[in-house]
Amino acid sequence: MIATLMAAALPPALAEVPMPVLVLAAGILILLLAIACRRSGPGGAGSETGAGTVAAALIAAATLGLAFAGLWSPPPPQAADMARLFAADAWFAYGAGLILLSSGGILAMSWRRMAGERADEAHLLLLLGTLGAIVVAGSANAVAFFVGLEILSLSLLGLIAYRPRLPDALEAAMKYLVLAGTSSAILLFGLALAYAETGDLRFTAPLAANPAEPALATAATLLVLTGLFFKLSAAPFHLWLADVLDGAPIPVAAFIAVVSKIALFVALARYFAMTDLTGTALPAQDLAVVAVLSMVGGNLLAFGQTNLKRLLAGSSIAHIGYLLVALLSAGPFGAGSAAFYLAAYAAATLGAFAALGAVPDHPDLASWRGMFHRRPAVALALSVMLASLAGIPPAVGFFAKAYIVAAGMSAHRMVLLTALIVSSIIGLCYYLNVARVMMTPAPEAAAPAGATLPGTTVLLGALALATLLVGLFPGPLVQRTTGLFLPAAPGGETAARSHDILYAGAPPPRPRLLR
Amino acid sequence: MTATPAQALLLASMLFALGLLGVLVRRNLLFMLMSIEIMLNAAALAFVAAGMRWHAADGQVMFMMILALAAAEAAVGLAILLRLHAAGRPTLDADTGNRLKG
Amino acid sequence: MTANLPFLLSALVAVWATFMVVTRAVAIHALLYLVVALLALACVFDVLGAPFAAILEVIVYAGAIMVLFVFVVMMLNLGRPDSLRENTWIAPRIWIGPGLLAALLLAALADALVMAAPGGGRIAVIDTRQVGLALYGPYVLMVELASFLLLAGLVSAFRIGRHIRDEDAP
Amino acid sequence: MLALLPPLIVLCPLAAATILLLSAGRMPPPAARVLAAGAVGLAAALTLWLAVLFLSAPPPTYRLDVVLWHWMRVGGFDARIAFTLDPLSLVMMLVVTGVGFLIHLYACGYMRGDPDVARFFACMTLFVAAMLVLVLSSDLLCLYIGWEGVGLCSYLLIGFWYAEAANGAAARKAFIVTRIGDAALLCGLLLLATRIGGLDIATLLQPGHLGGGPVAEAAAALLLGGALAKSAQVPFQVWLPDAMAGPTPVSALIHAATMVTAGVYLIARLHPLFLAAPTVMAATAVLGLVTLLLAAGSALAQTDIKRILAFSTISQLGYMFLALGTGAWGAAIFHLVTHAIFKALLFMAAGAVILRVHHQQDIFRMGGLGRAMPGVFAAFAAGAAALAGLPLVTAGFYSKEAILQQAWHAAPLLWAGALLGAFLTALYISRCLLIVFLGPVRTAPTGRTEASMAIPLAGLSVLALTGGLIEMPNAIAPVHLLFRLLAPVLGPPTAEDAEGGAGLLLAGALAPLAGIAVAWGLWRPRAGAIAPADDGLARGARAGWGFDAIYGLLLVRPFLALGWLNRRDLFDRVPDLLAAATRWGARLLGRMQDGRVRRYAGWIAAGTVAALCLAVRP
Amino acid sequence: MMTLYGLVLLPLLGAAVAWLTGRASPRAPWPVAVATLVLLAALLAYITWAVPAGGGPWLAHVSAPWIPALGITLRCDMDGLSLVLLWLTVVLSFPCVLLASRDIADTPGTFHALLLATIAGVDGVFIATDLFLFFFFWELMLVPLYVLITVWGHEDRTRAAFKFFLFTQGSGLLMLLSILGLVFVHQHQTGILTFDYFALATTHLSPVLAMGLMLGFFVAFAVKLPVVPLHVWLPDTHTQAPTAASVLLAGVLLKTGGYGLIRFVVLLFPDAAARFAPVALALGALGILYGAWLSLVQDDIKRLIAYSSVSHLGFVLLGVFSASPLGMTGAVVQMVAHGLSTGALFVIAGALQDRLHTRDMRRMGGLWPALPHLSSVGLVFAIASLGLPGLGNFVGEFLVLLATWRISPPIAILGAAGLVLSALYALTMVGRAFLGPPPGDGWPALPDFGVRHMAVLGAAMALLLVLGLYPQPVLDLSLPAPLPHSALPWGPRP
Repeated sequence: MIATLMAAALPPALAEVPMPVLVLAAGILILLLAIACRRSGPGGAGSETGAGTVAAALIAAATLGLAFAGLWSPPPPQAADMARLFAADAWFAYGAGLILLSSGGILAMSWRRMAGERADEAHLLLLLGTLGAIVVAGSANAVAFFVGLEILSLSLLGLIAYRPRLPDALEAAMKYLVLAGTSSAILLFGLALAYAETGDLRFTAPLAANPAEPALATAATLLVLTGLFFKLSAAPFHLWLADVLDGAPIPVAAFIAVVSKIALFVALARYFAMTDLTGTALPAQDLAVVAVLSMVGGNLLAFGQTNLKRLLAGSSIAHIGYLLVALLSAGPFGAGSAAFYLAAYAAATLGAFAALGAVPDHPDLASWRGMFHRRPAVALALSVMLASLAGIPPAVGFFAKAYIVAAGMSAHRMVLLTALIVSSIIGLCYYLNVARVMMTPAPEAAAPAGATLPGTTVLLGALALATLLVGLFPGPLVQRTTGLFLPAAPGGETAARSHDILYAGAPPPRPRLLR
Repeated sequence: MTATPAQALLLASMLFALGLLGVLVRRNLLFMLMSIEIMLNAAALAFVAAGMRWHAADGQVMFMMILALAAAEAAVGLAILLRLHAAGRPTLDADTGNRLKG
Repeated sequence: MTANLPFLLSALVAVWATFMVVTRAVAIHALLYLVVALLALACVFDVLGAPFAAILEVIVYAGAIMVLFVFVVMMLNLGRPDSLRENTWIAPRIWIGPGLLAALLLAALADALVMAAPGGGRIAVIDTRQVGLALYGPYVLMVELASFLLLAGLVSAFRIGRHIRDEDAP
Repeated sequence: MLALLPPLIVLCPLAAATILLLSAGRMPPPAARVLAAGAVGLAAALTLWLAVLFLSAPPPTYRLDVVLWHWMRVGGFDARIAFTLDPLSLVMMLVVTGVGFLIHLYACGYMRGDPDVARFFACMTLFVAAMLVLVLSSDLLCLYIGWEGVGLCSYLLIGFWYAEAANGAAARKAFIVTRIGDAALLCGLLLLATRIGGLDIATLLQPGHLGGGPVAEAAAALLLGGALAKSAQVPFQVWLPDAMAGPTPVSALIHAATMVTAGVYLIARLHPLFLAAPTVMAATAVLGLVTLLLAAGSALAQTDIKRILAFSTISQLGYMFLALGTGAWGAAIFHLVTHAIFKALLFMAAGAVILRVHHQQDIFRMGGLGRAMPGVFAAFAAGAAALAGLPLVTAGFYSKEAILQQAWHAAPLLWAGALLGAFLTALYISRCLLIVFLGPVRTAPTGRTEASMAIPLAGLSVLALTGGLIEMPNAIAPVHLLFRLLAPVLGPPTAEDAEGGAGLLLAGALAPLAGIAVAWGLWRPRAGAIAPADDGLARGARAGWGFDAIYGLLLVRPFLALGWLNRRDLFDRVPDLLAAATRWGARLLGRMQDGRVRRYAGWIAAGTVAALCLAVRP
Repeated sequence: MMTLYGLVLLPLLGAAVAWLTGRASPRAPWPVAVATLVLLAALLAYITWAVPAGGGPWLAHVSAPWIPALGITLRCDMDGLSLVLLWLTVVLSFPCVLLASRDIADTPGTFHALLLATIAGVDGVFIATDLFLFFFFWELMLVPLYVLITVWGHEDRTRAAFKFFLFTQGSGLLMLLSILGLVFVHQHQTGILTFDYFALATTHLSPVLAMGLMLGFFVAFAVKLPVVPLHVWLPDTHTQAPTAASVLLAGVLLKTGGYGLIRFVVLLFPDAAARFAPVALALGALGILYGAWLSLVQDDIKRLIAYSSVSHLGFVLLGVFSASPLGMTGAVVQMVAHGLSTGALFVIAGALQDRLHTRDMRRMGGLWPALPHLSSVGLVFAIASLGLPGLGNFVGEFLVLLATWRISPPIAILGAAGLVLSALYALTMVGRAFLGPPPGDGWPALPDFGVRHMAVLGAAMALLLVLGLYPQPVLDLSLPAPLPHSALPWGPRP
């Protein structure tokens, strides 16, 4: 109701904006004001009171909560198709919901992790990053996408180097800066070429504009893909991820691995909403190659790691590969399975990082020996998360992966599925290895000091419970994720075709590989 | 006749390639940042050129967004650079002194 | 052809200056070349009928951002040893791979541009008014979002750059 | 009543075995002895009663079927646990329980002082039960239970003194060699079951049910394989000499009287099948002859008294197979019966000797024992005479004569070989007798033979001498009690050729006498040391003609060596290879992340350029 | 009949209780586990008696929606085959808990919880008739077992557990592909998206497609069974697993492979299976001989038993692919008998390891006087495992060989040759471990089996005897229920 009221009270220019974006923007401003007031207040800039941090955290939490509630506000009136900046459809709502929940989780993780450094700016940057992510997820226009992406990037830079006295953090920020800048430039160039080809700035693959001579459109698509893949850290654009996750604080690493990737994946799916990804035509082929490379490469990378953060980086790369398989499986289940998998991936990865955060400063696998004896709850939670990532029942990852395989199967993506299976087996090795290390008794009974923070505990518990419960009863979530992905604009033959691809009911494509 | 959008796009491509070359070749972070600026600039040029083709202002709007990004990124990048310089990497060499690898 | 001359000239200057930027060993030289390149680009913008962009290019890019770079170069206090080291870092051998990559990229893009040449209608000037209308019409939200972009950059830069001189302070 | 008795007879030893097994060694040895001997004695008594009942009021077809329960009935295959009582099984039961009882009685004395006597008797009684199942079964699959059961008991009893590694090896060898035959037998059963749909013997043997031709030949050959292995015939004979590692009562019961004759029983039981397979019949006869000659030759060179008897058993079984191969089913069974008696007697006498001379088994270390143990000497002599086939006064003469006659009618060459065998038999058993019981004393015997051992010796001695009188050649007296009894099963006895009968009889009588005479010439008691012959021929004969060595070289060693080479499992290397490849890939990818941001940018650029180049100019 | 769910839920509940009580007292979980098993047995007995007389081959059925959007239901059905294997599971759980897990000192609560969870998963596998539910249980049962091996296993447990998990999970993914392929082909034909076993069985498949889909299933089950080239996980796993897990693995988990072959390969793809049969038969014979051959040359007693399992389960493969009720029932009997005999052998091997702290038979020998009860039981089960007639193994092997002979005598002959080899390794094991002279200066005083062990193993032996001499009830039950519309490979049920 509040949302309705707010929508009514807004100036008409803002009416088009999805409610969460508005709420976040407002929250950012309030937080900014609060920080400014406090800094200029009697305590001055030097006061390192926890109260300020708590207040900032509360504001941030309230903002995220309200934004989440705002997802249920009536969809804003849609402007004319060409000029539309945002697509506040179900797909966006789902992605934004995941982003907001994940951000909330990260907030829970980080609300005292940053202590020692001022945490209020972290909350501000977190909100900014979330805003960017949501804009990315909801953008229907290249400008909006680009701006959202850069908000995300820049706040990430601040978050990565949040403790700039740590050389690792600085180095990670430097790498992210250089590579994100390069990839942004490539992306922009691609967008420019697409604009040159089609004349409109809709955020969609420009292949359909001039079918007779698609070279420019193709080049544009590929350049945009490079930018997207970089942010998604799909192989071979993945090399930064391990270093950056390694150098960044754990909540930030979680933010990069979860929020940023969800946003980019949602955008990627939207980018190809009007494109036929069923065949082996060009963008599909490119995506397929990247998917295979990501699955195999990511899992291999993680396989060789002894640092848990870097291991999770590899795992994250591989999961992007799985998601790409889902995206490429343009059948009745493709979008649904991708959405489902996004949720499973987000929960599990977030949980894994939260577990890492529960035993801070021990990213080295060897120091996790005997964790089942020393911190059984944390070890159990991490095991559940890893099981989910590995696709082992009863964690939700099991059904999620099976769902993707189902989608792939229904779209006859046999090569991709083969790669998926092979890489899953490689993946099992290292997930199991972590579990094993935690099960082996520690040589000395040196329990790490420090109890888990309450926020992390609650988060871990909630995530583990959710992972198991949804794993056992995936029905409702499947229901929720079905039919999310409506094409942004019906127009011409392409849209109709993609409509066919995305929905059940239409006759399924003739089985090719199996016949 | 005057310049065509295609020519402008070609120019943008060349600048873009040169910027990429700079990123790939230079070890000094300062030069890397400059090269990135070049690439961004090339993209901006491409947008403007594309806007020319369609007689629309959208290209220039995008140009302005890129400008904002370039400014913000330069600020953050230079801050990181200074910090690195102060934190014991005075040569600003991107290749040596890396602790995150493997 | 003659009508095309300003464009060609500015383009040549831009490419040449950019090439110099990439190949210079001394940072300040490179920066100056970059300014030249940006100015040349401003000319190109003007030729292309985007006077507003040209002006912004000069003011914001060449003026503001480059000055920022110059300040930083000053702060870094680079000297002769740095340029000597820089020279060893850009020995000819290491240009091969990146050069090949860049050439291939250029070739591919040029190929695409030639094969699917965007139709070249007459170039009409899009003046500041039109840009302003677009900016504050359909794209007004983007302007507002851009403020958040700048805010993010601001907070990040502030966070990173604070206490830069007293590394050991808490 | 009649129908109740066969299961009851099987149950007696089985119950005893179960009780002995479950008591788990807690039962005091005397109780164990009484229980075992009592159970088998009860079985023997019941069998006698059964025999009396059966013979006094035979069922109309001389056959009584006792179906206990359906074993398996699935998919058109039907097997039952069922017994058939007919003259053949009755004779076999009499042998098994009768001789078995005497041997149990003997074992009570022989095993006195062994701490594990309960285990011993458990296995012995179990053996009797299994053997009874074997001879009573009306279904081949049910028979197979007994068939394998006796093999198992044989294994357990050969390796009874398990602390000696050699005993265990001998037991394993016995089990496995017979198991090879069992596998062949099983294949035969599979073939028959596939053809007939069941393994009921009566159904199987109904004329025209199986027909002749290759199927019958194959089935008969496979069954023959099982019989050869069980009965230690060439080429499976290698296990029996080693099986002498078991206690002597075991040798007497299992490896002389009963189990080894199971093969003979099987073929006799299934003779219509073999009649339909002439090639297999011929092979049976030839293999029997070869076995009997080879084993007799080996027996001649042995120095161990039990091994002499073991080879002798192989040789005598060869006679039975010869008889079977020539279609003389009755003669084979007749020889089976007499052989069970006299060979058990010989073993038990030998056992008595061995006990008295401190478990010395080398005959060249014995000598002159006749004076110290006249009773045992007499028993051994009676057994030896029966084995040698001393004319007219011994059981062995009559049974062997029946075989010789039949062999002559089948093929004179077979007869000649068998006659040579008879000569050799007399030769080697006389050698044994002369060296062990006559001449100077080399090892002084101590103690005395117990009554429980003496009584069976005496009883069997009498039987060994007179048992043959139930069946005589026409040339001597037309007594055909056994053949007539078995006629409902084995068919009417073949008409004897009257004219040749007397001559053959004479030849058959002279051969053993000649053997004894030669033996006297060679090994008559004399002063001074005697030593076994040690030339190449003797060594070869002593080693069983090198079969063991050949098998070891050709089969066992290569098999084990290859297995040893592949001990780590070839296929197990594949996952290792995959793991190595994965590790290699991981290292490679890890090396890509060398921390240099330019390199990373290079990969991004390379990916983009590759995609572009491939896409724009495909 | 909702009680079918109880078969899965009850052990899970017991697992939770065992885990919770284990945190309070290390002595508590064991009675909880025993009580759970007793309840489970009672429940199964109730289910067995509650079967309506003459109600057709399917004895019980239950269904509930699970993921309606994908046509996935919680459908469970039970036929005689399931019932037999469920009983085997329950029966074999008792030795696991009664004999092997009592002495677990390290977090017994977790141990018993995992054990019970494994049992729950296995129960689920045996009754699930929704293909996705089946796959769920199939994967689920691995997890607790993996942990059991990793934590409570022997010296090289990590590698072994890894191999076990990777092989089964990897092949499971292949099965998932096949399941989904079948589902989508069915959807393509009928427009109905369902994972229901009975519905999917009506799918018409082209020969090539059927073969491909069948192979996916086959590989998964072949890994589990195991079939020879895919058996490499088994020796390591069995060797390194703690005794209870070894028993459960050998006794029950391998049977899920055989069950799957019957239910989801031969019945679901009768034509493809028939065409594949020659290969499968050859693989079966290879397995029999290869397993026995390698079993013979092992020094590690658990490894020897493990390879003997490979050999024995080759018969199951033969039986299943003989495409006859004879072979099928033979395979089931063989599975049950192998579960009992090999399970008991693993108990014995585990007890030996507990006492001697080695599994190396070169360091054993002459144990009979020192451990008369243990040795005699070992001998008895070794004999059972070599297929002595009168014991359950023989019935299975004979029926399988008979069925095989009908279609391929040479394969049957090879199988029979395997019987010779089985005698060889079984007796070698007995000879090396229990008989012969003791090494060095004899054995110190070792604790022999007590009443508990003797009673449980005696019960197992009695069951084997009953199975060997009166297998008819199992034979009648174990023929898998035919699918309602399609004929069994061998025509109508006899």
